[in-house]
Amino acid sequence: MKFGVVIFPGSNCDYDTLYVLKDVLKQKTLFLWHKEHDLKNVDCVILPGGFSYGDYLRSGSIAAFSPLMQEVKEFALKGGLVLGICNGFQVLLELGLLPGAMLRNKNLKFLCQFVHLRVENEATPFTNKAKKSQVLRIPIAHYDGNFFSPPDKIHEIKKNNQVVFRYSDAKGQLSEDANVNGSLESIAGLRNKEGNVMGMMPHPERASEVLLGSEDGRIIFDSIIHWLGNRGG
Amino acid sequence: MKVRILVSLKNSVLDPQGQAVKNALLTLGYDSVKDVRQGKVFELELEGISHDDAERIIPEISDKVLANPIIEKFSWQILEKD
Amino acid sequence: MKVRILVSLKNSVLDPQGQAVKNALLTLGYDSVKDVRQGKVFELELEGISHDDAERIIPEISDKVLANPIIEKFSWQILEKD
Amino acid sequence: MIDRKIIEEHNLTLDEYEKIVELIGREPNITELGIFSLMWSEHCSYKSSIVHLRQLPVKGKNVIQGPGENAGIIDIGDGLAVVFKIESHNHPSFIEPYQGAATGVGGILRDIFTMGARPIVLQDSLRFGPLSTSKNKSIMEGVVSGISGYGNSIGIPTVGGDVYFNDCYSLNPLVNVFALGIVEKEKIFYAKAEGTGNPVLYVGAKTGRDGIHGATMASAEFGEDSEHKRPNVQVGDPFMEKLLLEACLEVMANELIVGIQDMGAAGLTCSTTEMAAKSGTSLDINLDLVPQREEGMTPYEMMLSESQERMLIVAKKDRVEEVKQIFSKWDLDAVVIGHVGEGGRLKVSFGGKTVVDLPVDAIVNLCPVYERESKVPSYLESAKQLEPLPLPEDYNQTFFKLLSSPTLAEKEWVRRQYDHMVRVNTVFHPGADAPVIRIKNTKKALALTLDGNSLYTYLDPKTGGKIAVAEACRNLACAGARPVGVTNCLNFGNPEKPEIMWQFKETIQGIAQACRIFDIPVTGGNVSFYNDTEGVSIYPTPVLGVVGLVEDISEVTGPGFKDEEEILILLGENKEELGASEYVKTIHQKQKGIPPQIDLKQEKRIQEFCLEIISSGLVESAHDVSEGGLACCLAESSFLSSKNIGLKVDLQDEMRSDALLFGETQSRIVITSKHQNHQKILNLAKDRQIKATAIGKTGGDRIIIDQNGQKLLDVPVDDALKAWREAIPDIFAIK
Ligand SMILES: Nc1ncnc2c1ncn2[C@@H]1O[C@H](COP(=O)(O)OP(=O)(O)O)[C@@H](O)[C@H]1O
Ligand SMILES: [Mg+2]
Repeated sequence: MKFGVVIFPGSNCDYDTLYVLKDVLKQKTLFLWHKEHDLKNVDCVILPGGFSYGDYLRSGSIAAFSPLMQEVKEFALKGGLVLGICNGFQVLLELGLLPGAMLRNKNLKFLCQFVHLRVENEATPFTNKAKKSQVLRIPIAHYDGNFFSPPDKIHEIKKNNQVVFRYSDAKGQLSEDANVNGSLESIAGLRNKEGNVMGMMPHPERASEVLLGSEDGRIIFDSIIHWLGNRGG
Repeated sequence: MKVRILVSLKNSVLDPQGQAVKNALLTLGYDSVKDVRQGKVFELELEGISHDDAERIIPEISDKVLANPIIEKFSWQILEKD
Repeated sequence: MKVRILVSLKNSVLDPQGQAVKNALLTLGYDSVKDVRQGKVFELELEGISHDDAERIIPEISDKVLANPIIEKFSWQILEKD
Repeated sequence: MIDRKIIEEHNLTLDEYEKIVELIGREPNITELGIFSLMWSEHCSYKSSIVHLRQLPVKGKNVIQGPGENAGIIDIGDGLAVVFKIESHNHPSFIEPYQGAATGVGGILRDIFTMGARPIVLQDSLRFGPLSTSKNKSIMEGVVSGISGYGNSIGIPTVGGDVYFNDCYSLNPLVNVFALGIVEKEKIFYAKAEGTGNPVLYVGAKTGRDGIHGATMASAEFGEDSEHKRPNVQVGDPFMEKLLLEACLEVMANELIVGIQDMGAAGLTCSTTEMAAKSGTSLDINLDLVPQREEGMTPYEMMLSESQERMLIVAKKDRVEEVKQIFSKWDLDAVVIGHVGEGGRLKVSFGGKTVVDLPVDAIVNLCPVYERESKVPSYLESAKQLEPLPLPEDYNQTFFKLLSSPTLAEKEWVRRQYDHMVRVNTVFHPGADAPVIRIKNTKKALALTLDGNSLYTYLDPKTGGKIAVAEACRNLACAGARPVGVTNCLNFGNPEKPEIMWQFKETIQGIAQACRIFDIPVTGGNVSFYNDTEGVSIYPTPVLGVVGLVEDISEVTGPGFKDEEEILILLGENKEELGASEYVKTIHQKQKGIPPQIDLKQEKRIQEFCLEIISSGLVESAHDVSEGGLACCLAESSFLSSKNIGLKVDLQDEMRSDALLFGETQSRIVITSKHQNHQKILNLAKDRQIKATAIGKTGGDRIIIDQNGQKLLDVPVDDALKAWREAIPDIFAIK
C-alpha cells in the first residue's frame, strides 16, 4: 500500500504529512508534483494543507486547475481514495469533487487552535477506526474554513450521509461557541456521495504524537490503512 | 483592451467583511451607512483579441476562474477599447 | 443612495494577487491576458443624506477607512440616487 | 550636480560627503551618492552604535558564526547548528501596519535561509500604544494580521513573542521579528562573491520602485506631516518567498553556488557591495538585465529599490544551467546580470554606459564611526522618585484589574492568529514561558524566548538591560533549557540626542554584563534608532532573544500546575520593590520609581538550581515571577493547568502587602513538586545556599493568598481566569 502527498507551489503541510505517514506510521509514502500527470500507482492521494499558489484568488482555486489535479479527479471518479486536509479540502471543493464552498471565518481572523470534532459517520474509509459520535481533539489552522452550501444542496448532503465531522465541544455537544469558524451546521469534514473522497479542515497530521498534544488524528490515517489493507487482502 | 470585472458574494450569502466595514464606519460616526457589501475587482489588460472574442471569453474567465458560482456573482464592462 | 467605491493598489505597487491570477489565466491558455490588477469593491447603502453630503463623506471614508493612501488609490460613483 | 540640498536629502552630513569625495578621488554622480547614502545610513553602517556594540561578548565554544553575517550560528551537536537573528520593522509598520509587519517577517526569513538553513520558527516582539484609541487598535490588528498573513502562508510557525502596551509607542509602535533555522554544520552558506568569472544571478521578484530610501527612512526622525509625505511601502509576497526559499535551499543542497545574499533593505546596493567586500573581489553588473516591474526605471532607482523577495547568487561557472533549471522548476526566473572580477570595485552599467564605479571597501567598511555625546537624561532624577502610595482597599478588585490590563492579560487573541503548529515540531505547552520546539530525529529540543521591559530600562537602563537577559534565561530555565546564544534588537530614539545615547550606552553595558555572567555569546542583532515621532522618543527598548537547548525532551517542563495537592515552592526571595511595576503603572497610573534590582550571580545560581531539580525529575511545573508579581505568577500557573486547579498560599514576609503580591522583585521562580519530593528539593536548596520556601499547595477552585495568616486575596479561579482571558478579546469585540 502506497500513499502519495501532493506538492503544489505554496503547500506547507506536505512535509508534515509525509513525516507522519512515513516516520510515525511507517507507511510507504512519496511526493507527487503538481506539474506532472503521474500518480505513481499510489493507493491514496493526500492533498495537504498550506497556501497553494498563495491562495491569492480564493483558497484552493488555482490549484484545482493544475495538471496533476486532472489526474486526481480521474482517479477519484474511478473510486481511488483521496483525502484533502485544510487547503486540500478547499481544492476538492473548487474542483467540484466535494459540494459547497468556503467563506472567511466568522470572526474574520486566521484561527490556529485545537478544536473538538464529533464523528458523524464512522462508515467511511477515513473513519472506520472511530466510533460513531466519538469526539476527537485535533487542531485547525485556517482563514477560510467557514463552510457554506446553498439550502437545496445541504439537504442532499445530509440525506446522503456525507457529513463526516462536526465541530463540537469536548462532550460532543454542538454549539455556536464550539463552531469556531461559523461553518454551516458545524460541518468540519465531508465525503462525496460514493465515499472515496473526503475533505476536512482540521489537521490530523498535527495530532499524531502525544508530544504535540494529541494522538487523535492517527485514527484517520489508521482507518485508511485498515481500509486499504482489507481491500488489498 | 481594458476590462473590469466585479465579483461579489451573492445576496443570499452572508458577508461578514462588509459587516465589519459597516461597523467600523458606524463607530466613526458615519451613521448614514445602512449597509456595506465587499467584493473583488479585477482589471484585465487584453491584447490581440477582437471585441467579439472578448465578449465571449470574459464571462468564461469570470465563471471558471475569477468567481466561484456557488457563492459569488459577477458583472463586467469594457473600459477601453483598443 | 447606493454608492460603489473601488480600491486598488497604486500602479507602482506590487500586486501579488493580480500576478497570481494572471499566471493562472495564462496557464489555462488565455494568452491575450497581458496584465491583471486585483482590488476591492465596496457597495455602500447610504440613507438620510443629501447628495452634497455624500459627495463630501464618500472620499473621506475611502481615504480614511477603506483605502490606505500610502499604497492604494480609490475611485467612486453613485449608482442609485434616492 | 550634487549640491548641499541633495546631500541633505540623502541624510548625509557635509563632512561625510567630503569623506566620500576623498575616498573615491572625485565627486560621485547621483547614483553613486545614493549608494553611499544607503550604505552609510545608520541602518546599514551602525555608525553611532558600533563602538558600543563591541562591548558585547561574542565568543563561545559553540559559536560557529558571531555578528557580521546575515545571522548568527551556534553548534547544537548531532552535526546540527541553529541560525538565528532578530530584526526590527518599526517605521514601516506604523505607516502600513499589515504590509510593514508582513515584510518584516519576509526579511528576517531571508536572513536565515541565505545561510543554507531551513527556517523552522518565528517569534515576534510587539509594542503598541494603549488600546483605548481606535488608531492603536487598528495598528495592532494590522500588525498581527500582517505577521500572520506572511508567516502562515510561508508555513513557518510563529511560536512566541511578547506584547507590551505603553503611551510611548502610540506614534511609534515596535515590531521586532525573530527567526531561527536549522542547518547541517557542514552545509552552511555565506555571502561570498569568490571566483573570477563566476556569474552573478538575480533571482526572485522583479524590481520596482519600492521603498526607495527605506533604509534612510528608518534612519530619520518622523515629523508631524510624515504620515502623508512618507515614501512608498513595500507589499510583501509570501508565496514568492516560499518558492524562493525552496529553490534556494535546493540549489544549495546540490552544491551549485558559491555564495548568496538577500536583497532586503538597501537591495541591490547592499547585496553587491557586501558580497564583494567580504571576498575582496569586484562585481560587474548590467542593470539592463535586471528584471523590472515598471518601465523607465533609472539606475538610481534600481540600485536603491527595496523590492522584496529577491536574492543575489554567485554561482559556480559551469553549473549555471542547473541553477536556472531548479528556479524554473519553482516557476522563478534566474537571470545572469553580471560576474565576479578582481580589484575590489562595484561596476554598474546601464544603457551601454558605466553608471557606477566605486571601491567597495569605501562603501562597506569606511563609513565614519561616531562616538556620540551622551548625557544623563533630565527626566531621570524625578522619575525615580516614587511618592508614597496608598495601599489598595480591596486586593481582589486590584488583582482583577491587573489581570485584565492588556500587558498582563492572556494573549491568545494574538497567538491563535498565528499558525504556531505547522512543521509539527511545536511541543504542546500553551502559554509557556518559553515555547519548545523538538528537533526531529534527535532527543533534543530548543526553547526560545523574547524579552524586554522598557519601563525598567527607561528608569534604569543598565538594570533594565541586565534584567532583559536574566529574565529571558529564567524563562528558559523554567522550561528546562540551558541558554546557548543571544540575539538582540535595540530600539531607541534619535542617537544624536545625548540623552538617548546615554540610555543606549548604559543598556548595552547591562546586557554585556549579564551575558558575561551567564556565559552566553551574542551572535548578532539589530539596532533601530530614530524611534521618535514629533520629537517624542520611545522608552529605550532592548528586546533580547535567547535560544536554549534541552538535551532530553522528556525533561521539558511547563508552567501549568499538573495536579491537586502539589507543594508550591518559591525559589528566591521576596523584597519590597514596587518601582516601575505594572501594578504601580496600572493601578496608581505612575510610571516611576526605581526598578527592581538584580544580583546576576544570585540569579544564575537560582537558574542553575531550577535546571538541576528539573533534570532530576523533581519538578512538576515551573514558572518565573515577572510583571504582575507573585500573585499573577501563581494565577497564571493555575490558568495554564488543564483543569484550572486553584491554590492556597500563606506568605511569611513582613512587608507592604501590595509589594508582596504585585512587586516585581527579580530572581524568583515558583515550582511545584509532588508531596514526597518537596523535602528533597528544600534540602538540596539548602546545600546550594538557595533560598527556597514551601509557600502552600495547589488544589481547590479558588486562588487564596494570605500574609502571615491574614487573608489578602481570595477569588474563584473562574472569575480570575475570565478577567485575564477576556480582556483583549473584549477590547477588539465588534460592538
Ligand atoms: N544589537 C546588536 N548586537 C549585536 N550585533 C549586532 C547588533 N545589531 C547589529 N548587529 C550585527 O551587526 C551586523 C550588521 O547588521 P546588519 O547590517 O543589520 O545586517 P542585516 O542588514 O542583515 O540586518 C549583523 O551581523 C548584526 O548581527
Ligand atoms: Mg541581511
